[in-house]
Amino acid sequence: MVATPSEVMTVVAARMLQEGTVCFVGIGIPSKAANLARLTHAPNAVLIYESGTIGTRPTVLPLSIGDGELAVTADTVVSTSEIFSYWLQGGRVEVGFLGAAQVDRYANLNSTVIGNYQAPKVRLPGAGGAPEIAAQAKETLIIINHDRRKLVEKVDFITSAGYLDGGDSRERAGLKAGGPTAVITDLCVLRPESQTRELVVTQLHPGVTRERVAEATGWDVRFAKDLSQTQVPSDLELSTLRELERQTALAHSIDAEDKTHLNRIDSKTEVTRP
Amino acid sequence: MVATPSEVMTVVAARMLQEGTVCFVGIGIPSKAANLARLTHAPNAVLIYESGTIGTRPTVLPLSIGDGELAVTADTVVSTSEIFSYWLQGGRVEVGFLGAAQVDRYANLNSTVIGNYQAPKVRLPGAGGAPEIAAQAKETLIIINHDRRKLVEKVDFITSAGYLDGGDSRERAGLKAGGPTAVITDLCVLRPESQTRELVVTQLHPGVTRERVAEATGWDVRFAKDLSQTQVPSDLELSTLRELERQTALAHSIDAEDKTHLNRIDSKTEVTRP
Amino acid sequence: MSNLLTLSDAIRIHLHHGDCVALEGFTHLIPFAAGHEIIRQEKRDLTLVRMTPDVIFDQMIGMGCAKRLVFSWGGNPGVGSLHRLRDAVEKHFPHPIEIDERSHAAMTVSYTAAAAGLPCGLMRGFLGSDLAQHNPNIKFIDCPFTGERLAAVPAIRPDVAIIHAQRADRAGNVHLWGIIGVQKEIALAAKKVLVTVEEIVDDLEAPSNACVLPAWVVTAVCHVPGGAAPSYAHGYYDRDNRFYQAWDEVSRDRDTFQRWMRDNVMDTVSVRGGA
Amino acid sequence: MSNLLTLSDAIRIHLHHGDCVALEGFTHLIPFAAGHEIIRQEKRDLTLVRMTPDVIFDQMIGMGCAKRLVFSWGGNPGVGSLHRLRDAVEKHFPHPIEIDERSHAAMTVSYTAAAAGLPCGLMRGFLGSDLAQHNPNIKFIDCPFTGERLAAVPAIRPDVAIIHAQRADRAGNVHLWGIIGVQKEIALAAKKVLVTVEEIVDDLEAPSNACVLPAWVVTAVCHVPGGAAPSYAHGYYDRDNRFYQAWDEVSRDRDTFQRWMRDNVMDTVSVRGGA
Repeated sequence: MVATPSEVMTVVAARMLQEGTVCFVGIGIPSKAANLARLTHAPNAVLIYESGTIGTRPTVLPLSIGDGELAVTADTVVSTSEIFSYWLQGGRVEVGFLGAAQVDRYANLNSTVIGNYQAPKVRLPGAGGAPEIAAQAKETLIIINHDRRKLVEKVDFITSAGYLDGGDSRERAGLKAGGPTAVITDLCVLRPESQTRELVVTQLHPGVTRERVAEATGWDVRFAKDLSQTQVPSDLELSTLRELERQTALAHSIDAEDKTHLNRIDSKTEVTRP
Repeated sequence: MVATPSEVMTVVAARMLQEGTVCFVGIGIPSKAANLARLTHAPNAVLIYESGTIGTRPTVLPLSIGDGELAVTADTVVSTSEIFSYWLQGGRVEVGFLGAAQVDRYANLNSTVIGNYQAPKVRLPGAGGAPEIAAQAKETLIIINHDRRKLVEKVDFITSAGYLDGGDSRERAGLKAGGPTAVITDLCVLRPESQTRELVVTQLHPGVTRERVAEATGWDVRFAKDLSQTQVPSDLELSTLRELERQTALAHSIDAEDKTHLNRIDSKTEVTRP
Repeated sequence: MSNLLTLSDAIRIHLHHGDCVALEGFTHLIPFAAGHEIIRQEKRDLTLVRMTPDVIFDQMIGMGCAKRLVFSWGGNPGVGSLHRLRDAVEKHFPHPIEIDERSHAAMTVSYTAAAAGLPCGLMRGFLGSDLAQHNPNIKFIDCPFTGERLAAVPAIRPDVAIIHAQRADRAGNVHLWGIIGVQKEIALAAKKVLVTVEEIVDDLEAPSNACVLPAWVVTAVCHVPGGAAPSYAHGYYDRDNRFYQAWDEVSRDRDTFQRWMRDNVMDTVSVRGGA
Repeated sequence: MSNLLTLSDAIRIHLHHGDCVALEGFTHLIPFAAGHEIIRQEKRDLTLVRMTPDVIFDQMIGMGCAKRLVFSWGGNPGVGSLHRLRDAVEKHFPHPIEIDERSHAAMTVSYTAAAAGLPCGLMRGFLGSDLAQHNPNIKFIDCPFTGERLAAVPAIRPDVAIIHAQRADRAGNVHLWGIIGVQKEIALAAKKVLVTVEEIVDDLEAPSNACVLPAWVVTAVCHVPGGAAPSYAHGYYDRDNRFYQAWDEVSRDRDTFQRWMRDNVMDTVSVRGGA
């Protein structure tokens, strides 16, 4: 089996989740990676979703953060207030998985606006749970497609603090816990350098060159001295991932081309019992 | 039927609870009065106990604030944190029933110490929920046996604020809501005068003289101009109260003389399954 | 049941132009039918409050109900943008809207503070984030015991909160379960609470410590089966993920959106509740 | 079950002289057996934390375990005084103890703040009360939005929290129901959590949104049927009100108390947990 770049990214992210780890999971690739880890090397990883589900073991991936599948397979379901207070802020989360529209040289994340905040070029969905995940999880892993417009010198807006201006500026801002430990892209893995906290490429995915990474990065990216190669995804990893995606597509019967159901749905909304 | 002074006190307290009122209830006579109201003129009074039970309808009186009977008959049972935050502090409680060891001229309550706080003559149980009930219920009713050592010029310790030094001193201290509206004793009812906020006798129980009240009160108590007479407890009120007490005694099989069970109980504590 | 009303009566009587209204439900139990009724009754100048605006706020904003939006994540979950929300923010169509933007955690703290009768709540948050610079509703205080810098956010106390639940009993007590989100908090935070329910039952049969709202805190209960679709009601029906996907194209174009709203919301008969 | 221990092992391994230990349970599910094991193991200089000290703390204080008491209501519920507590405070017998006295609401705010990882919590409280003058752990701040004066209390983060619950499953997940008090809060507030349970079951069968503590937040589960008696365990046994009444006389006299403790606690065999 040959993995696509996106599959490699997911597999590499999954590998970073250790057995038994308590992980705060966002929807999309983070959720896919966390569940792949759970279905392969980390069966006892504890997955927490911000919708309030703790210890979820979904058999198919949720399309939304509050999917019923997450509730049914959870050890317990608490209020969203409690998730953010007792569980995330309470220091129970070891790893937070985050995506973003932009990540910069010092691993700051933007999911708010492209352009100026008051008159944005693109209005993005916004912060969600990210600022507190980035501040309170003991460690944050960032997953993002590698692209010059996404890996930028400086984010347009700091939604979630990484290492701010680098060095000890995160600590000086009063952020005690955590911080990003890796940015996983479809080309490589970047990690913050210990002193400067600047993201440097530490690992290249199979078939990816330094030149390609440099070209796709919005700053003059550096490469670690001990740059390593990503191990090719195993057959088990890939087949588990693909089966998970197949089951998910089946369960959600997702087909954006079929719009005939729109009327049906809305009439369901309006129907009342006599 | 002829009522005892204690029965009159309970009946008068019960009458003050209007139908549909949301009432925060303490154990003892407050609980007895609130349930008597519910079983007579106020079937839809909502009783809240600090143990977390909301809308309880006990068939027998609880001996403790966390009695199982309270949970079984409640509309819902929430955590004790939630009771104090969302329900009491959230402003949902219309009437708070309180007892105390001492109440003074300005309706301040002491349930902490007799004597000096650092070296008390008598160490009382302490505040419990009272300071916040007295501060946050829209209205507080105080029930206490009439005795010079209990109705005092000035309490040894203000556990729960009444009108502090009288006048507008409660408002000046930042206490926005409520305050005591009546002190119900086994002799009479006292209410705060509108300007001075000093407690004055407004209502005498059957057969009680002014002299007797004056003698049993620790300050030079005054009587309202329109002093009224307490209506004698009706047969329905009395029979309902006595039946409630009978059922309660039966259910709890309370008999302090029988101590043989002590060993039995403790061995139960220590027994383990093999 | 004393607090039973039809949905159209409940919205007409209890929600007014210019009100601050929260519609909550975290993906689960989103009160779509109530949102549609607000659109049909052409309520205007509303401050709309919701952690995750979702398609329902996209529709309300696109139809001109909103003056202001208080939120923390405004996307189409699992799909992408909310195009009507973006059009309002980026192009001021159908008119400009004000934005009061927080994080999820901050929204829950604001709801919780209001439910608890406090003027503000504390959290660890916003350190190093640009959000605090753009929002005067995020301030900082020092812990009086440790000196640690903590974020403070003001209570959110809407005029009206609207939620959808699985059940009410005939006395008007409400029970919801599954992903309960922040519904209890917003219900207790608001001055009035409207609840649409799937079903009215003789006995709630709610387990001990379930998420129950007693009748006396609920302003009105409306019997609206299907009232959360195309989101879902645990135990009743599933989320219509295909609707959410298809919404992306419907909402992208102003005319297509208007046509769809006319055919599917405006021209439909109001929901009639009844036990 | 990886976190299953006998009660005597759990106390020996996880509770140390000088620790701050909270035993919670609001009348219901009071961890009596664990308290007795602490007495038998002669743990000393403990800071004892509990909203309602009850008979269990009366016993622990009378047997000399306590250096300091953090509490909000120290009586024998429905009966009267806790005589051993009073003897310690009034007559310094068996030795003086320090008192850190709050109100119920303040205790819940301190637990909640700790569970939520905050150094302090806010409340409306203590205005006009003498408690604030005698307790440096009650301070006041001004709301940064409204200027209102609010009380602040510090988080209580015990070294060890001990609670009793109805059930655990074999994986060590814990479920309690009925009057749940502040058990979830104190469990999440503490550095270590010990839970004694009535029963160990294959499947918790906990309803959605029940009060459940996942195994990974619980330091140890001990199988101790009857571990809450003479308080009660909803669904298992009733409160022994007669014991509470009789305790008044047992505890009034120092020698009677000592004799009773020797016969009924000290000389009994330690509880052995085991699934």
